[in-house]
Amino acid sequence: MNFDDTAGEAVFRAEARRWIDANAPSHLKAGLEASGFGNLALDGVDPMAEAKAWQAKKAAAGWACLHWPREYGGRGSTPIERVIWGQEEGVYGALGGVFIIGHGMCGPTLMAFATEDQKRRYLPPLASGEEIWCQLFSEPAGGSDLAGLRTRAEPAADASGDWLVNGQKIWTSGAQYSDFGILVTRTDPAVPKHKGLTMFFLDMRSPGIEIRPIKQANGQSGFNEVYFTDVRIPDAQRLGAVGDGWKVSLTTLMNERLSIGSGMSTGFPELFDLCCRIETANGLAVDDPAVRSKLATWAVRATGLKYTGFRALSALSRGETPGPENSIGKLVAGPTMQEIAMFAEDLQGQAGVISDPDIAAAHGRFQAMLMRSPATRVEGGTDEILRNIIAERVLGLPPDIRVDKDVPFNQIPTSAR
Amino acid sequence: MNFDDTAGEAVFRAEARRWIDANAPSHLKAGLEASGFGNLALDGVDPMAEAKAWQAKKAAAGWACLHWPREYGGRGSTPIERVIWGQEEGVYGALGGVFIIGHGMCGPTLMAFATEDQKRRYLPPLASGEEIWCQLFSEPAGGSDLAGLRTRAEPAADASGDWLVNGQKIWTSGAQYSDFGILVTRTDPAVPKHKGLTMFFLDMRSPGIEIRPIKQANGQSGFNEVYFTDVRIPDAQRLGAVGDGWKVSLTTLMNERLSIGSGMSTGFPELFDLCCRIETANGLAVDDPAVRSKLATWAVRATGLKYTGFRALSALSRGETPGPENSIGKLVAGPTMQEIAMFAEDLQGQAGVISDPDIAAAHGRFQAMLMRSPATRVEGGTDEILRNIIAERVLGLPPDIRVDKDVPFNQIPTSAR
Amino acid sequence: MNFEFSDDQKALGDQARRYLADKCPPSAVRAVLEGPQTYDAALWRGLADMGFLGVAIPEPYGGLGLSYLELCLIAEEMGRALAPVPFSSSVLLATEFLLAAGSEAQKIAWLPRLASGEAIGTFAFAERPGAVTPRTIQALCAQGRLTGVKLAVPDGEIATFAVVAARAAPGLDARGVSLHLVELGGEGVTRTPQDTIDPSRGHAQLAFEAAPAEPLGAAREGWATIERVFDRAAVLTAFEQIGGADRALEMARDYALDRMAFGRPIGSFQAIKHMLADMYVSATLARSNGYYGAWALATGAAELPQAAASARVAATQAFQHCAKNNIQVHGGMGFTWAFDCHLFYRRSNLLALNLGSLSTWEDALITRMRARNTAA
Amino acid sequence: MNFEFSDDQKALGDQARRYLADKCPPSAVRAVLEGPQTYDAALWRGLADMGFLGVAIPEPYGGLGLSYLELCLIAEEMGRALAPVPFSSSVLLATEFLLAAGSEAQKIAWLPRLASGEAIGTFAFAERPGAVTPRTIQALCAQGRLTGVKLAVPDGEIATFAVVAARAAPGLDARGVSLHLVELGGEGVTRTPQDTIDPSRGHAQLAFEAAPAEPLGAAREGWATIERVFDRAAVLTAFEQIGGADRALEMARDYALDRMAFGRPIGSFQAIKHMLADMYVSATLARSNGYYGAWALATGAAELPQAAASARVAATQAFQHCAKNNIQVHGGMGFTWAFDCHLFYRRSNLLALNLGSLSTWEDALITRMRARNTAA
Repeated sequence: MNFDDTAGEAVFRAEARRWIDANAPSHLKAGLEASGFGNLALDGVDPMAEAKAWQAKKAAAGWACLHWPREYGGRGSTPIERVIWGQEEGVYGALGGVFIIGHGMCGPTLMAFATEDQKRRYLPPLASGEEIWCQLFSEPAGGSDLAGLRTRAEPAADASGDWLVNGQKIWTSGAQYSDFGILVTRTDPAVPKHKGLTMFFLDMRSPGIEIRPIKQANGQSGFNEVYFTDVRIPDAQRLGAVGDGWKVSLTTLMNERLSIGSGMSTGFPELFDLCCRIETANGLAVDDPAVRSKLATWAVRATGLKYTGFRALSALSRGETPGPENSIGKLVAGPTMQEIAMFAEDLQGQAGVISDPDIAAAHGRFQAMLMRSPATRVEGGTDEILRNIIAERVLGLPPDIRVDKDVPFNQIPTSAR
Repeated sequence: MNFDDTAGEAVFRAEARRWIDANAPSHLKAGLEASGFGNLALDGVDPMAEAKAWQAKKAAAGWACLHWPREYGGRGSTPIERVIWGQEEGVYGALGGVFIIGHGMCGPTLMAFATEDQKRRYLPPLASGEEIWCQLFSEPAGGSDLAGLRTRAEPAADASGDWLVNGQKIWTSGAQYSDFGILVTRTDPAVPKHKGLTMFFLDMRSPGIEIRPIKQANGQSGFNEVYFTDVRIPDAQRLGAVGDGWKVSLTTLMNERLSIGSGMSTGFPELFDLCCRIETANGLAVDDPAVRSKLATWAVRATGLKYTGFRALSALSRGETPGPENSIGKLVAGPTMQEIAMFAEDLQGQAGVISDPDIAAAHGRFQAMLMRSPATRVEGGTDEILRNIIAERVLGLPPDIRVDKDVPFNQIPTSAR
Repeated sequence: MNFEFSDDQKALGDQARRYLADKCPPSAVRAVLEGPQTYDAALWRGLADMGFLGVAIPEPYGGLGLSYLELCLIAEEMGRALAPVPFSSSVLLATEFLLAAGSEAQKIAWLPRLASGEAIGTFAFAERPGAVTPRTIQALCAQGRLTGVKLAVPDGEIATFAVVAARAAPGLDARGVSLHLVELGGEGVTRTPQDTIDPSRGHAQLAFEAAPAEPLGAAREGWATIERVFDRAAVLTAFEQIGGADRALEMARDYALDRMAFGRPIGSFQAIKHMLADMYVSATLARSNGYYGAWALATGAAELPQAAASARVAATQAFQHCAKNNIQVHGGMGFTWAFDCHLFYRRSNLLALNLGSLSTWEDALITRMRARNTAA
Repeated sequence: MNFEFSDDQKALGDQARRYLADKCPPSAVRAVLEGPQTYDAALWRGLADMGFLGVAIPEPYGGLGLSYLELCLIAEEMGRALAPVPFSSSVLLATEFLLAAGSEAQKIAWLPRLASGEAIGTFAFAERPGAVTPRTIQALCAQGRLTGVKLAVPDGEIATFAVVAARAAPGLDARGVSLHLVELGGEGVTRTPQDTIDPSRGHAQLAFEAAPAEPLGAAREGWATIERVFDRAAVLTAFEQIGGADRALEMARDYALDRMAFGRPIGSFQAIKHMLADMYVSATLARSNGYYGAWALATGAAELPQAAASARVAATQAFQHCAKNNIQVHGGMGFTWAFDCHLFYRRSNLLALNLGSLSTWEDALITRMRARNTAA
């Protein structure tokens, strides 16, 4: 048992490190280190321009989307090499936030369901960051019930074979700056809900698309509502067969859960650091037995997640698929971060109410955690959905009773009262 | 807002106290105070004989089953008078353990569904403790699904109109010393499960009844299995119409939840007392901030339950029905007692493993709590059933999806694999 | 046994609920949350006209002269409505400090104006992050001039005066702490608004530079007075938290009944049902502990210190629990600015810190239980 | 990155699992729980024949000379099978004390007999209820004679010898504590069996009255040795707890799949599904922390004190959590003597106390994290 690279891994790490040292935008390092919770603290620069520049530079040198095939703009690397690259890229990886969905979800979906010509046209600029993609799945009425979506796609009246899309999507990250998007629609409301869906990709500048940012509870706006009015999509941009949209979207969602679940932050290191600097009525917080007894439970969750990740990496390193243990990541990290944020406020006392980063302890990090953590417990699968997934896929327990399973979508009740 | 009796309540309390001071079996006081968890620590006496003697004495003086009508052996008291009596009877109330089910569940059921002659025959000796009753509802296959019971009652082949009962009951308290029992059976397996039940009462000495004690996880045996083989019951002992058994049993169950839910012990006072006597590495436990921070949450649960009870008493005192807040009693007390038992062991360290009452701290009270508390979280409704009840009856949320609702009982799947 | 509010008291509470439902809908809270003003001045005047600001102030000083029980029920409605007004600072703290330690002249000068809402008072306490203990009070006050900095003072920007904890000379002990009444409009006072986790309630840093200050209560009795007043405020604030918890639970319940997923109301899933049941449990425990505190406060019982801590601990846990899970029940929509869930989440975390943290009160509860050597 | 047991190590673990499944079914645990004997002697001999008792003992001393990683996996299987044998006392503690502090002569005298199971060792530590600290060690040992009383000594009734903590003279400091090796069959030793919450593992009070004792390790180094050995035992015991937690989770899962209520498997109700998912989460966190401890133990890393505490805390929480909820999932049947749920519940609470309580380890974890000034 050891944490060392294999010989091959060591060679790869050294090569990656050399290139990064020579080429990374070191002038952004400080700002990136101070950044957190999805907002980059980069003063005086255009984050999007910097992000695209770094991605283009990586692509030119063959360091973009490492696990993708070379012909699509990747490097054909192994999963463990991808992880090693991430470790070496470090804080500069934060620049890639705008590409996560395109690289993590849209790319794999195109790879699996687009034509060869389409892959050669769209994947390389996606890998190089020249074109940005978004994902249009969630809807206001859907929530955890993703397949309950209502956005309609119908054959255009003319003989073009095109589809006309009408409806609304929600929680779309990056819609405002995306060039393309993958879109799941309902093409047949008369069959059970999972059977009547069809997936497309489309140009986000198509006529009839309106994008409105969603203001979040914490005041930020990381998501959008996207409205579709007679948006025309050529049939050639269909991904998978008509009616196969659910199967296609599962490809994307599996990738989403993976990318979101791994390496989640719990906020424990930050809390521990605070406890070494702040005082309770019993002296320095970390010396207060009451504080220590609370810290211990969070500490073993943090180390537990860390070493669960290491177990997964070891599997990758051996060329195996990681076990189901990774599915606990977000379920543990989300509520833990919320508990930690509340306790960190508690330690700060009256001063804990101050959210101004220039005044609050730890640059207002805990106040930001407090206001952001509720979203972590919901996005990409609520705590309750994640428990269902663990119970069903890991422990093999039966699915919930499904009253809408074999019911035509347009006959599923939509109102309780 | 005050805790004082009304004038009328004060008069009643004084009268009760006078009579108890003059008549209670004071020679048992010490032993009763040392008793706990359903087992009486009475050395050198026959608990049953003492219990019956005290109950008979109370009945003779009109202090038995206070809220029952006088003609059935009660006193026709108000609910609050019943509570005041309980407060004054104090530890001597523990002697009445063997009568709880008869007085709390069987009596009310007879009162509601038996004939006038039957009530005059059976209620007075039930009130006076001369005859003991038990309740035969739960079955091995039933569990939380009470109505899923399988014990059959079929008309006897002869023309007697009698019923023949075959099957098995479980978790029957006091079956071994009961004279009579109320029994719910399935008389029609071809209709949905709630519709095919019928309630009877029967002589527990009837031929064909076999009683086997159940050894519990904590080594005690408070319950029995009761087997029925062609047990004959006259139709005159039917309670309610054929097929109305579920409706009838709800009368009993409502009373069960009430009697079990009220005044539940959390073990907090005992834990607090231990913390004032035992040392941690940081000194006396109650002075250890780590201990205090854990105690606080349990403390407010204990006071919360106590004053929730006072709110209910105030309602009774005003002649009103207590609100739904009482439904939280067992749901809070059960898990709290288990947490407290585990923490009390933790405080005792290695010595905490010792269960011998003569050696262990607090006479092994916490080791007994540890081993008994799992039952508290299950008996008379599991934590999960109680949450359902609060969600549905208090908060008005929808019932669970019921796949067996309209299915004939004999067509409900009984095996998962 | 009459462990319940009287019908008259309940009627007053209902009146306050109706008034606030009409005058203080969520839109009014948002107006302060999103707007430039730090409180709802019109609502404040309205509450004064209703007499709600002087409920427990004796009639000779311009109040209604009712008991703390009535004030508890008013506080509960303020919490339920998330009223964006300086109620907790001015009514629950400043008024109580004057009643507990004010000279007759100070009472005559200020209580009528506090009851009429014409004056707003607050309490300036914390000077640095961490638990506030006597040793953290380092503001100095000599010859009637006070110098020091107090941070995150609720309503510090709009208050007419502040009760300020300070010392006559540098030191660390509790006996060195005295209280002072400082008019914030006067010289030597600089107010700097501070962004907080709940912008629907204004907070400001107060910097005192030789600001004129008059003593409030006997010198060196400051800390004892603070503890006495905090016990009262803890009970009253607990009712504010109980009101908020109940409302958050109702919101979650209503949404669970209306919102459909997988062809059924989400409130028919056990995960949601049991989450709501647990919210009901903590809200009920908080209310019953609150009654305990209200009884002790109104009857001046010796249990007050323990009862106040019980009420404060249970109410803080309940409001944070219900507000947090109200968002969870609402799912993604609960995290939008447009839904009201975050208003309750913000307030629950603000009230958990105003008046001292949960962990501080947890520690105090057991210390006090031990002092009384009673375990509930 | 190779944060995983090797295939050879896993094969050894599988071998142990198969052996125990065959030789140590629940009925074997019940035989000790309900019978007069305090351990399963036949199983003990069998385990010795398999070499499982000397896994980490160097070959010169009659062991297999394998690493602690192999011993972790054996311990996991012992926990999964609830093996009613003195494994934790003799292999995880007594053997480790000899390896850590024994003289060459003592090693030669005892290690081969421990490896062969012919001798059973244990550790006599606690003298009174409460956390064991240096000041609670008051047994005295002078001129090779030890006097004092140790309570609830695991396997005290059957052990050949005990490692006993005592002082040369009355005192309170850690430096005053020394370790001694006492043969329990000899004069001056009275063993009194004690009923415990888990009768499947025998415990006894050991009363020493001028019992012959030889020093184990340098005088006054006792407490330091205890801390060093406890760190190792904490990791190994964590695996015993991890094995028990996994098995309890499996039992609950299987029952939830088979047991029908309301016409469906109870495992189809979210209340049960989510209870099981949470059990899986804590079992997984415990296993990953256990790996961390195993790595630190096997590589002699400087993180061992912190890693050991992490493994111990997570494993104790997980086993207690899984064993407790295993009963809850089984409902009433789970509380019968006939079902095996209580065997795991009893063991989970026993192991939580052997080797020092959870709260003690929680405190140690953060103290050690601070010492390393690392926060995972």
